[in-house]
Amino acid sequence: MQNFNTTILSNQELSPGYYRMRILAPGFVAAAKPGQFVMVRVSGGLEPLLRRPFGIFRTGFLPADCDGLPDKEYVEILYKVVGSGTSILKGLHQGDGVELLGPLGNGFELRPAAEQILVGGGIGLVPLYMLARELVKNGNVRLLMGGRCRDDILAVTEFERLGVATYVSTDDGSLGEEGLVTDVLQRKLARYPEAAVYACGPMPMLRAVHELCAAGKVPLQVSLEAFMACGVGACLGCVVKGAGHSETDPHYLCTCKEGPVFMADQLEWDLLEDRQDGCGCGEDEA
Amino acid sequence: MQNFNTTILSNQELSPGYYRMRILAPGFVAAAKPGQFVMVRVSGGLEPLLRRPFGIFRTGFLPADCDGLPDKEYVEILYKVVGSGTSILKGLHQGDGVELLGPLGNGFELRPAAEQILVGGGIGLVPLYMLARELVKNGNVRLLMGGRCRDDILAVTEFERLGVATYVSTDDGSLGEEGLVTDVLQRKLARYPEAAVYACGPMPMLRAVHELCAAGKVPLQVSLEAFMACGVGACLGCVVKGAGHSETDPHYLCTCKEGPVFMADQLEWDLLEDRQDGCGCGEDEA
Amino acid sequence: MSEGKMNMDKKPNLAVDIAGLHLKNPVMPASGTFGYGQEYAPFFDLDQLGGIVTKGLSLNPKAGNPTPRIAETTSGMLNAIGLQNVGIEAFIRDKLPFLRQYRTPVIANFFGNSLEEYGEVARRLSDLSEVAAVELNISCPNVKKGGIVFGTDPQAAAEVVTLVRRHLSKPLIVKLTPNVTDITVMARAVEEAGADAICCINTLTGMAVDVHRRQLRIANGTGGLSGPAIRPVAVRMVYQVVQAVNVPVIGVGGITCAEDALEFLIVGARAVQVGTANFVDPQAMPKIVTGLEQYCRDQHEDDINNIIGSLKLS
Amino acid sequence: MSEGKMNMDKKPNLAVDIAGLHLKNPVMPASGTFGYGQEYAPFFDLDQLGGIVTKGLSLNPKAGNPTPRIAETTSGMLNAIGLQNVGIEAFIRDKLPFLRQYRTPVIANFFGNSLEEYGEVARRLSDLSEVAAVELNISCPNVKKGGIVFGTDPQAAAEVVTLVRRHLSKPLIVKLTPNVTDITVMARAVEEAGADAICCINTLTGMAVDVHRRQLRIANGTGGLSGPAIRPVAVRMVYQVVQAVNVPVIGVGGITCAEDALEFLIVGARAVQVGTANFVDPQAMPKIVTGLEQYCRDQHEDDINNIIGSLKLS
Ligand SMILES: Cc1cc2nc3c(=O)[nH]c(=O)nc-3n(C[C@H](O)[C@H](O)[C@H](O)COP(=O)(O)OP(=O)(O)OC[C@H]3O[C@@H](n4cnc5c(N)ncnc54)[C@H](O)[C@@H]3O)c2cc1C
Ligand SMILES: Cc1cc2nc3c(=O)[nH]c(=O)nc-3n(C[C@H](O)[C@H](O)[C@H](O)COP(=O)(O)OP(=O)(O)OC[C@H]3O[C@@H](n4cnc5c(N)ncnc54)[C@H](O)[C@@H]3O)c2cc1C
Ligand SMILES: Cc1cc2nc3c(=O)[nH]c(=O)nc-3n(C[C@H](O)[C@H](O)[C@H](O)COP(=O)(O)O)c2cc1C
Ligand SMILES: Cc1cc2nc3c(=O)[nH]c(=O)nc-3n(C[C@H](O)[C@H](O)[C@H](O)COP(=O)(O)O)c2cc1C
Ligand code: FES
Ligand code: FES
Repeated sequence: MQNFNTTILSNQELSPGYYRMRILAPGFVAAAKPGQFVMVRVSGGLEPLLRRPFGIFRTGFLPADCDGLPDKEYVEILYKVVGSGTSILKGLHQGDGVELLGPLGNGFELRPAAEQILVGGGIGLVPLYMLARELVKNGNVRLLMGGRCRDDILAVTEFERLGVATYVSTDDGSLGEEGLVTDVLQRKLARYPEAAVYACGPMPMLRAVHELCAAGKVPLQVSLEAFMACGVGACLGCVVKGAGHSETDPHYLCTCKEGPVFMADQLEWDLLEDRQDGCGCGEDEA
Repeated sequence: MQNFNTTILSNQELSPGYYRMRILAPGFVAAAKPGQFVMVRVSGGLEPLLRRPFGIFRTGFLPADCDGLPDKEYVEILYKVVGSGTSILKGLHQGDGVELLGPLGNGFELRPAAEQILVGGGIGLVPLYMLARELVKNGNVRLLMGGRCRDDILAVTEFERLGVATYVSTDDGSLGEEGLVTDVLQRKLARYPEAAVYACGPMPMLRAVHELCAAGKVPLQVSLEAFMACGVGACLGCVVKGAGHSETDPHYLCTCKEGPVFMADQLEWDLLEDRQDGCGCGEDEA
Repeated sequence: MSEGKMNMDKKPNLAVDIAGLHLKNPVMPASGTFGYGQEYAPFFDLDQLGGIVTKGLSLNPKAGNPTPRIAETTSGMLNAIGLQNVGIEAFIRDKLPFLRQYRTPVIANFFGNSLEEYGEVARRLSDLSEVAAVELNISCPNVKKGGIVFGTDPQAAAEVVTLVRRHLSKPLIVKLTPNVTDITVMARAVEEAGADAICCINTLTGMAVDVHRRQLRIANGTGGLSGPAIRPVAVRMVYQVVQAVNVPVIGVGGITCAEDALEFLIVGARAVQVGTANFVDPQAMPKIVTGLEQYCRDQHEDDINNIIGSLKLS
Repeated sequence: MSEGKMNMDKKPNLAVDIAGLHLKNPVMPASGTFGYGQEYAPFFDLDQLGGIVTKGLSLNPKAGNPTPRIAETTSGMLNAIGLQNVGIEAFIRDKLPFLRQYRTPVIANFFGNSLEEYGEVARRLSDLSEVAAVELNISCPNVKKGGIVFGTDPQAAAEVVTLVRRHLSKPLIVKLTPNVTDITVMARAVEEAGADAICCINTLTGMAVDVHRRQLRIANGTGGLSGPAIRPVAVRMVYQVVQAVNVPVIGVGGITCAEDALEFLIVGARAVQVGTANFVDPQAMPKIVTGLEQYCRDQHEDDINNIIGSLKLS
């Protein structure tokens, strides 16, 4: 965990409204675990004030500029432009400075399982790539990737290159199968009842995934989002309702520190709010 | 007077810390008078909040992109990087959007005189160029240009190209004569007692110019600065003390609307403050 | 969908009524940030506004405070103009004739340096057919005598409102200061004393230091903080006042765009005023009017009055 | 140049004394924005700080408010954490041992849900050798029972301070809310009741609306506004309190950099606290310490104490 005052290596539009930014981050490759995130300061000024949280899509090395120097480590984020912060972010260029805090939070627990099923909804795909990179070492990995339309389907080829089997679905059928990603999951779970599932996406999707997994007694890990101020467990602004939470006996978990990845049974699903706890994509549905 | 939602045509460093920005502004050439200014919004966001006032250095035409279209009108500002707003400004590029309000304020009154003497201190040179362009049509124009060091001496060649005789002085002698611009003025006034003087620069300089002109009974117009919020006479934030002002019988003039150019005898010189009323360059002396 | 939901072909209704005033839309300038109207006339047709609120008037011309009078702060500004104004005579002679050409109601903001003066200005304004309503500023933090006491003490506020009410045959809007422990106490006091509407908030008292010179950045010492920085405080107080009184409330404080204005309308303000944002963008107000219309369409509402006070409590 | 003016080779002195506490510099975190210290330890050596102020403690653990608890506003943020904390037992067991490794004084911020609880927490904190001083929060706007009354009523505030004072054998800092008409009344009341120092300001009460959903953006309804947006209000109140009392004053509110901190020191604060800025830049505080040192050099002062209260009145 470190605060980097660093440089943007590239910033490109992936599909309409989605960008991929590569940022120089020495030491990040060894430090970052699948499912962790970073807090990015999108402007050197005070407006917008707070850093924005983004999942780590992947880390990697670039060849050094000269022989003899170590390779350059980078971290990559994928982001969807939704508001003021991400609008500023998309306007930044190679060589611009940026402040980056991370890697933050816990990551996915790599569960041994014959079949590993990753479920990504839109930008919720982000934390699954590094996870897939690890999981392919020890078994079959499938990615079920859903979105509203084809623009929301990102980086699938990169998963395929890892040897992941991918299944794309869109609400409008503009890419892959027409329908919900959870319909695909239902079929896969029927076929691979011994699977372990890892999911990230809008809350309605996560809720459906949880119900399917709970019904099938399949272990599920989910990565949540929450409004965050500090990202390090200091402000207590980002909590979600933990299992057993009730109004009279509240039980909160800190998304940035105890999450963003939770075992499904750590959470009080009936009380999770679509408004905050899902991934940003759910926002638009209101 | 118009609010332009327009485009930057170029933005270049002139000398260390000084920039020249050319901004597309249809209709500006006919509208702008020597001595007027513009309010520039340096960021589309809310921080910094207020627009920044800048003198109009010059207006002009660029050839249109295609035959048959009218030429493109532009306005040019020269600015010194002193704080948050001007730091953002210097980072803008050709093609970036910018909001521009103007032309604002009154301008110089073109006094018929055999000898026209313009006195500029540092960035205070700005409003004098369009003035010189007018005055050369009817007489001898001399520019006395002073600065702390050679970096503060701007655009003198452009005045020479108009046919203006120029006299450069710097405090450290790094360019032109070593000494104060007011020493030069004193000599010139001794030689041309019938001159009219026009000055813009830091308050200590303006005060000295005023004293010389008053002693020689030479008509003087000065261009002042003040902290401004609206630039159009609505907020009453930018006032300066007018002639006859006293604490018991206050008399304020609005710099943006009744100025920024004043006849020297409109002002209560003893009560003008170095802190606010001079041009920005004086600031550093504190 | 309720009956109020809209037919997409129709222009949504933006008109609101405040204390007998009919405004074609709920957007007006905040006093002191729009001069006497003329200053902004080059930038848009003033008839696009719901109302025109003029700079605070006193009986006699007032020269205002020493300089510097303004300072920029983070997403805000401090001002201590000291209520400089031309006085009621010059207002009638030099400013009103210009405003007469518009069909938009003129709301004259005013204050007094004494109780008597408050009454006298009210009486003079009452006679003017061009003035549709008056806005009584009991809350100016920059005038050292008078104002400050009326604005933070419910009894004093009630007294001045009662007096003004007696001299006035027009709708009376009373403008409150946020620099109080409980704004609902003030709101109820002025409502009982006869206010037809309440406008809040005026500026928060603030201070800024030039650390290089170790001097205050405003000659007056303190100044009034305005601009987007204060919006959350303003929204909270407007919400509280709406709950506390029955008269309509006009929301002011940090509005820069339609979304900002909607925060106030949704918590129950019947209209809004835009202050500092006029300096940032002289066309801020017509843009807000357009934005409100678009919002109504997006929300499938054919009347802004359905938006007002429509906050869902979860 | 006075005798205090500096020899350029010497490091300027940044140490200040507050109510018997010796701080190596005047910079500390604001309670609730720095957890219990450990959260920020990866980013810099906590011994670079003048003091470490911990999250507000109550007798028993407190779960805090429903979500959403925070919302960003223009150059500020709203929070309604609801004083979630681990309670005094877990603080002693799990948090203090970590802090023991530093030489920096620990200041424990606390509150009670009743008068008795205030006394009880004070008594418990009094026993802890690792706690150098306590900071009494009578001003939390987010706890609906208790707090709000103590914070805005001088009698109630005096009562709780008197009680706490009786149970305490350590320096007592009392933290004030800005949501009052006259903060000097509160300051004098707590000074008389035995406060050794005053800390101000806590957050301004605010509200924000999600206009698309027409819901409040904070589940609690209102939240506390913090960050650079509120700095002018904080500087003004610190200035007023410094004039009104004899005990040292700690300035808080919107500090993001050394210049911001200097505004408070120049108007007379003996130390400063940095809150929201820690979220914006986890290294904000060590940068401020360095910046203060540089400022002393630039101003040719060899002691920060010469800067404190050095405002020139023109
Ligand atoms: C752990 C975590 C990982 C995330 N990973 C990604 C990712 O990989 N790619 C991606 O595109 N987005 C991701 N998000 C969501 C992303 O943080 C928001 O979309 C972004 O902050 C919106 O900023 P904005 O200024 O553009 O939007 P605005 O709506 O203007 O933001 C306003 C405020 O709301 C907050 N906010 C808005 N939406 C969200 C949200 N869904 N979650 C948290 N805070 C929000 C912002 O931080 C800000 O404080 C992640 C969020 C979290 C918590
Ligand atoms: C009529 C007029 C004409 C001007 N012409 C020029 C010009 O041609 N070239 C040029 O470089 N500068 C000019 N200035 C000064 C210029 O406006 C300031 O240097 C600039 O606003 C500083 O902004 P900043 O954000 O970089 O500095 P900051 O110090 O960060 O600004 C803080 C605040 O102070 C105000 N401010 C700071 N200095 C001044 C100043 N001297 N005058 C007015 N407001 C100030 C800013 O507008 C802002 O509100 C002119 C000022 C006026 C009033
Ligand atoms: C420069 C300036 C002058 C003001 N003058 C007055 C005034 O004369 N009378 C008044 O009632 N309010 C006055 N105000 C307060 C505004 O009307 C408004 O209440 C306040 O600025 C908050 O709104 P804003 O954040 O949109 O600016 C003034 C504000 C500013 C910035
Ligand atoms: C997330 C958060 C939690 C806070 N918790 C406390 C608290 O527990 N006790 C307290 O006295 N103040 C608390 N505060 C108030 C701060 O200590 C500080 O007074 C306020 O935020 C203003 O300073 P700032 O603008 O630098 O943040 C909290 C503030 C924030 C933002
Ligand atoms: S974001 Fe601050 S505790 Fe999680
Ligand atoms: S800047 Fe507003 S009146 Fe001059």
